Amino acid sequence: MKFQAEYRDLVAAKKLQRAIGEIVTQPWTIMEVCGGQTHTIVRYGIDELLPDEVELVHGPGCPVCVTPLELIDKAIEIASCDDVIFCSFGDMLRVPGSRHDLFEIKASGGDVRIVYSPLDCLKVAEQNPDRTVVFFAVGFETTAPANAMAVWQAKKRRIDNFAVLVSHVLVPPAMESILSSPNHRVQGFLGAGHVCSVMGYEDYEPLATRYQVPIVVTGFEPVDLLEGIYRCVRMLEQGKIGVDNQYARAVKREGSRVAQGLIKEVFEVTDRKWRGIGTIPHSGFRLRSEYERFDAEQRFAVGDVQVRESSKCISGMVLQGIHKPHECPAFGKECTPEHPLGATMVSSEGACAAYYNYGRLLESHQPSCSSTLAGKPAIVPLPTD
Amino acid sequence: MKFQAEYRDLVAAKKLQRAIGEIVTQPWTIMEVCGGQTHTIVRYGIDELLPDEVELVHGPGCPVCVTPLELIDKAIEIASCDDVIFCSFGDMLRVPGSRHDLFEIKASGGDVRIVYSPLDCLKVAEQNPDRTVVFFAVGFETTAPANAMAVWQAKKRRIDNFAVLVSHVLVPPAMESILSSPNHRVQGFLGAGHVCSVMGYEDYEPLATRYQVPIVVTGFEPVDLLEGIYRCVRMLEQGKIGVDNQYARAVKREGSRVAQGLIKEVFEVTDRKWRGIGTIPHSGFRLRSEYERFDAEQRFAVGDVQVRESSKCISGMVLQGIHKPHECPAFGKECTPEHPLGATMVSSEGACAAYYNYGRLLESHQPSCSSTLAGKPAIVPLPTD
Amino acid sequence: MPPIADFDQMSCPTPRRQHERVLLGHGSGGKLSADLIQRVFLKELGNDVLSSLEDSATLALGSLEPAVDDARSGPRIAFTTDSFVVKPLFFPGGDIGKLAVFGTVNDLAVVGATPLYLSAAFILEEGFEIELLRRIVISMRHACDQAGVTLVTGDTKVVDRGKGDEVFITTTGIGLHAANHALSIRNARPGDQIIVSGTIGDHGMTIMSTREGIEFETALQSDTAPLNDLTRAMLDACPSIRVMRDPTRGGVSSTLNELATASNVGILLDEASIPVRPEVHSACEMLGLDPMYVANEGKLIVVVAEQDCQSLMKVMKQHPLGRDAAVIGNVTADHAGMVVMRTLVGGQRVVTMLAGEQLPRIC
Amino acid sequence: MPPIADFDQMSCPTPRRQHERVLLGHGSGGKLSADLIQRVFLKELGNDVLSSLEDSATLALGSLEPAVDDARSGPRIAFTTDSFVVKPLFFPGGDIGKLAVFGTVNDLAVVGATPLYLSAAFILEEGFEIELLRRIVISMRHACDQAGVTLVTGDTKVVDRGKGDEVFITTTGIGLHAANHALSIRNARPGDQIIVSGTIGDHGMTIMSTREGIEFETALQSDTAPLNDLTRAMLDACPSIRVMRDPTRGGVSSTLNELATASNVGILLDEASIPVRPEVHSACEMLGLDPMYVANEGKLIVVVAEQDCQSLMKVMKQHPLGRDAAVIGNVTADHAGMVVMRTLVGGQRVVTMLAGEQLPRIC
Amino acid sequence: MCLGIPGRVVETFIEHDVMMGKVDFGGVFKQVCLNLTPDAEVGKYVIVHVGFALQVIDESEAEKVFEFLQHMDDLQELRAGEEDANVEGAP
Amino acid sequence: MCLGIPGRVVETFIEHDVMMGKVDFGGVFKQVCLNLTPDAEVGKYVIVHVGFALQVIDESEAEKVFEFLQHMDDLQELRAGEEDANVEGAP
Ligand code: SF4
Ligand code: SF4
Ligand SMILES: [Mg+2]
Ligand SMILES: [Mg+2]
Ligand SMILES: [Mg+2]
Ligand SMILES: [Mg+2]
Ligand SMILES: [Mg+2]
Ligand SMILES: [Mg+2]
Ligand SMILES: [Mg+2]
Ligand SMILES: [Mg+2]
Ligand SMILES: [Mg+2]
Ligand SMILES: [Mg+2]
Repeated sequence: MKFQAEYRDLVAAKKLQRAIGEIVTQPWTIMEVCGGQTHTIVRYGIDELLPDEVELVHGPGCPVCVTPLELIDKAIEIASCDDVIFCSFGDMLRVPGSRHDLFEIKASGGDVRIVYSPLDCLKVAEQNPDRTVVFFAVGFETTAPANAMAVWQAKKRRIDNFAVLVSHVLVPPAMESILSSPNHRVQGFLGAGHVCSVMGYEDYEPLATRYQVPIVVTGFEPVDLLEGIYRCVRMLEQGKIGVDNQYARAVKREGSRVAQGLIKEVFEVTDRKWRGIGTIPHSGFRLRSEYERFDAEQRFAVGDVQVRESSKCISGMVLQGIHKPHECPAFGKECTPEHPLGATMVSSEGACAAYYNYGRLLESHQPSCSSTLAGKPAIVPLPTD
Repeated sequence: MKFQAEYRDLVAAKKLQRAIGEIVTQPWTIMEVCGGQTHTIVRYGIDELLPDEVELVHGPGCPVCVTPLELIDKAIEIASCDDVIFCSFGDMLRVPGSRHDLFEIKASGGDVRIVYSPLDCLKVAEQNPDRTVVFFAVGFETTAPANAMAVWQAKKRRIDNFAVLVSHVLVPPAMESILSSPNHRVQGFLGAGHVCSVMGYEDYEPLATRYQVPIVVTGFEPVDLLEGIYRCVRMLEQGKIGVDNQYARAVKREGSRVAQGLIKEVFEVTDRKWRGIGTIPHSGFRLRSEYERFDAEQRFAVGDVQVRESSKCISGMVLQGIHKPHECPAFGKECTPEHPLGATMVSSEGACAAYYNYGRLLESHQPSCSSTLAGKPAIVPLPTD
Repeated sequence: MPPIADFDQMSCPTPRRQHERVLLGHGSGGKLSADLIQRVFLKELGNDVLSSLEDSATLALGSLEPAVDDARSGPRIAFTTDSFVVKPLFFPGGDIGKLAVFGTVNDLAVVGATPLYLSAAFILEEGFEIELLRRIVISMRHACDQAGVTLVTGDTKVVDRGKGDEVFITTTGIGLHAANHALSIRNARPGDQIIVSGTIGDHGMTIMSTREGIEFETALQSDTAPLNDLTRAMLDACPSIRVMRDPTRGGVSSTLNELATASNVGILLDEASIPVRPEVHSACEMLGLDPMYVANEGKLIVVVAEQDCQSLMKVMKQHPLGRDAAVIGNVTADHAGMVVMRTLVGGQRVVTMLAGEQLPRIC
Repeated sequence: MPPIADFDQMSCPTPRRQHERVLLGHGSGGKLSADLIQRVFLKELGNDVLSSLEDSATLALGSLEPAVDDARSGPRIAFTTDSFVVKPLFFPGGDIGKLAVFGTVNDLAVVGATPLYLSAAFILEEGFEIELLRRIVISMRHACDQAGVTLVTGDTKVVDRGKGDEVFITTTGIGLHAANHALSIRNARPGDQIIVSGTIGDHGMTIMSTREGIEFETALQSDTAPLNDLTRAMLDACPSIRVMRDPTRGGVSSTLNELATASNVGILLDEASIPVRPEVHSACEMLGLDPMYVANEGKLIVVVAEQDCQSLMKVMKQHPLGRDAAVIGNVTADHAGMVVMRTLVGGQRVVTMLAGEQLPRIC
Repeated sequence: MCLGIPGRVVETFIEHDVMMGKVDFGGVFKQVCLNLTPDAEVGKYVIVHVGFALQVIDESEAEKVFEFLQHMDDLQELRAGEEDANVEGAP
Repeated sequence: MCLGIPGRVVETFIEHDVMMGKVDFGGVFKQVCLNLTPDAEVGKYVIVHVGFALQVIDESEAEKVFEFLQHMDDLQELRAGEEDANVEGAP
């Protein structure tokens, strides 16, 4: 694929690796905000390519991870209703609520469906006029215009058997929340490329100034990440603050005015709870009153679900970059991707799952010392088919 | 089973067989009205036990057989509706409509269920409040109190999602219709025992007088049939007319006043079409106006279904005793129990099916000459399980 | 007045039209099933072994060279498969797991083989309770132990909720022929005696008693049982047995009709001699069914030469699964392809193959 | 601040809780499947043959006396079963019938046996169109012809509409081992090379392209094919092959993880050498999937000693089904039980077994 | 038509204001509506059709067919005696 | 978060008053909403997320990282030259 294969190039990666090594003179801690970037880093072993001085910490940039437990429970309650078709992006289905996940609801008879796009839900709604189609509208700013479009179209096309369970979160308030935490260790950020495709990066400039950090808007391919890290290290080494844009092929300073307009038409800013972190002021979207009849929380009166998070899970610390996943005592034990205890183990972009899946089990860059694992194999050889 | 085993006794049967042989002096044609009696006759080979002088012809006494084609088509139309649960006695499911039978509707997605009793439908209706449960209320007088009870209860218990598709027929008008036909050959009747359990046999007395025939109300076990035939032959030989009651253990002259009262509460007499015979005045029941909201024909507006019967089928003649099933050119060829052309091939009490199933294929009392069948076996040996 | 039919030209039943969709009756073990097998499976896949339609295929396994079809070169194995879709999963006297093991064991046993190995493939519906699955699997273990077979390979698939029905199990079995028995459904000869190993209809009426809309209370139990120990004893005592078959779906009638057709003989039954439990009899009367068409899961139909009949009966009656064995009729040269029954009251009737499903008769 | 984990005590993943119901993931071929097999099937039914969990069971068929477990006394046969529940029934490059034949043929082939006989059990949903059934059966005939196997026994059941899904097919196969190959998933040794016989993920992504809510247009075709001719050629040329396996459900990752565990070795892969069709790559990118977890139906994973690798590769590349064969990695003594991949950009990652189902990632 | 079989009432109860009963059909038990047969009591036999008792069986009437057969036997013996006696002219 | 992949617009059309397009992702085609990218024309590349094009890819910007890498190579050669020359004091 054009605009992709060339960014997965070994030679280019090696050049950037060397370039980073050449300019770094002291330890730096950089947070990639976005779960997609975390995914790339662990999928390609990019942190192994970095000099010891550069430490990456994984931010709260996965909507699956940060969707609060009570909202998962609400989703589960709604999906359990008889006349509901509950639609969701695939990776939300395995997120554990207090007792169940959406897969289990499906197994118990709930009509839970995976969709690729929010617009697909409108088709489903039109095809099932006597049932209510509820879409689990999670996401960061990137997904907001798509979700807004679905609601806007539903109103325009009078598709009244459609509703959304909104859990929209915003990146800049989360970054600010991290930066204002007394324990934070983040010295520079890789900004979330696709969020900025939509929103631009004007909002990041005051943040950079206020907290005196460099922010490099970065793409998602290995070469993007390495270049983003290179730029960020260079700024750190040079003592520069401000916003740089590595992902200029897809990000303009002002973002997409069309997308922003659509978001504003449908959504307004609100306080939001983040799983593992807590409520962050002005950090999310909710439906505007003109669209409130599409609000599943109102339609299904699931307003006050009470939940309690696992006391073991330190995903809040992980999401803020204070701890790494393998520092959690439950990591790889009670908490695995099959049986996640916290949300960061669920999504493949969640920091814990990424660490688990891509072998951060042992904090070693060499897998050769992993023989402690081999004692009692847990994986049964399957006659696969 | 008490009141059953003793009526299937070889010695008793042989005695009656001999007794009939002893009193008969000339040919007599007797019609058993009821399909249940036909079933017993062929299942036990009773006609083989009779002297050549006694010929049995099989009457129109199977509700499955005589339910008119348009009503089957209406049933099919209703059963095809999305929100309908269509309940029926088992043997109605295979009756062919103009194009389909109810089994095929089930296979195409219709919710068609077999019930043992009409009262079961009320349970189904209560369990499925958002669907309409339609019961195919076929039957002679015997079944009428049960069906009436279901409707009466539905009204009383306000089970509004229940309706009945009524195809109730009455025996005496059918007998009269046969007797008044110029071609008829019937000299004596075996009256339908269970019909008389409900209705008594007072209504048969004027018939016997008007048409100068003996009528013997008869039960359903082999010994019952043989005794009924004995009594009928004796009356014929003695030139007696009138109504005799072989089945006194279950039939009183006045029948069941309770049952009759229930029928009258819910039903009123109407003209009815009989499959293969045509419309017979005052030969059926329909719902009284107080119960018309339970009438599925009205609720589903299936008033004017147009149909055409197979031109080959002579089931009308068969039902009137004018022809025997094997005299039909389609019998055993185009028309078999798996692929019935006419209704009398469908129900196991239907005269054609009875003949087919119990080997009347060759009109021989000795099956030994059936080798013409063996040429090309049509039955594949199945590895049954 | 229409012409009288010409009986000389009377042909076997020709379906007026062929169904375009699968109906429940296509799975009944009766004529519709036979029709589907003939029209679709044998037409497209037929070969000598498959088309023989024995309860198990018999295969000669030589070394790879010389040719596999050299029937003398290696051991003769029996090979059979069945899917089990019974509802309810647990019923008086058994469960789907037991049935799945014994059903396949019996198909091996009735062709004279010693059942050795089973495979089991599970199709699970999403949402099925794992605890129930465990109970079924434990029951299969007990059944394997009881029948002396080993389950050596398996498979598990999961289908979306609403696309399956809790659990379906397909078992496939391999057995070894001990000697060159001449058992085949084609072997019945006039004069042979027909034995049933016990009461008929127990399994089918037990299942029927749980069926929604029909259900009734009874102490009846399914007869599901492994027949290989009985068949082994029978074949040891009487190697000349001509036919053995387990009258499962479609009941005794269907098995006997298949037999009459395949061997091109007639069969004459004596209704009074057919063993039927009182509860089976009563339940059949209540629903208007005929026990001759009701499924059995632990019974045999055996055809044996007249001279060996009494000694065989003795062996059978000594075995717990043959205690109620009875001679129910004999094979005739007359009326080839037909099964005729002498009724309780001395009449006769033809016992046909089940058409579609056996339906409760109400009227 | 929580304590840092004690890595010396780090144990293998212990499920926090066990699911009480069957989930779709239990059929995914990944860890949930393994968990179900371990907890229910092996726990209750385990025996030496079943628990070996090879693609086919290997059975020694002697005469009945002496004892059957005398592995030397008769021919060694391979025995395997699989249910096929694929949707859609017809897809680019194949259909459920073809898959049902080739799937079982391949499980026989990869244990080194010559596939000979198949059984097929059909579970039909009431209402299924008989014409579609016919098309499937015809396709099975062609597939049998192509693979050189004979379908010798079968079964048909019909379930109520809404209790099944058109048609499920369970095939069971018998094959004959030609010689004493040492093939086993336990045989990989450090230094061995790992070969894949062609591009990965073709079947799974073809099926995914038709999935409601996900569907996309592509010229992709399923790779479903009978591998027995290829495996025969490979074994003839290179009898020392250590392991063969067809990476079906759960994909190459699951097969390699099973292999690493069963042989207690490490596996080191080179991402750049893994053959992936551009369309498979693109579709995976679009949905956030990894082709390593996507099912194949006509591919082999082969482990071979280093010294035989090049000659084997030559044989494979001459076969139409091995044209795109590639060495994708090697077996190591290090990190036993783990599969590690050297990534395109020179990093490393552990390739784990699929947890549940692979879900389209959107965010 | 009208499949009806005899069974013994073993229990009666009221459901939805209607008299119901449990009936024993030779070891098979089924709930049956007894509303049409007010005389049905525990221990009595009823004829049941589609879940409704139609009539209580009149046990003394039930005997009559067998009395009649017995009577026929007697006649037969009588006649046999007559034949033995070779008497003509008997009806 | 926010899986986005590049694809080439091969067709545009209007559905429910919204601009839609068919996008080629390396041989895999999917319908995509182009409403947010009014500049998307047939032949252009867009970044697509959950069925929505977010931006038209700026092809000249896309080159820059490679220009930068090229530049690094030049520097490297330069530096290598310097090293060869064994010149000290370079920054
Ligand atoms: S490993 Fe699991 S329990 Fe620990 S922080 Fe991550 S998600 Fe929470
Ligand atoms: S055999 Fe068939 S066509 Fe002929 S009269 Fe009977 S039902 Fe009609
Ligand atoms: Mg395999
Ligand atoms: Mg398998
Ligand atoms: Mg396979
Ligand atoms: Mg069998
Ligand atoms: Mg069987
Ligand atoms: Mg079978
Ligand atoms: Mg079988
Ligand atoms: Mg279900
Ligand atoms: Mg297999
Ligand atoms: Mg379906």
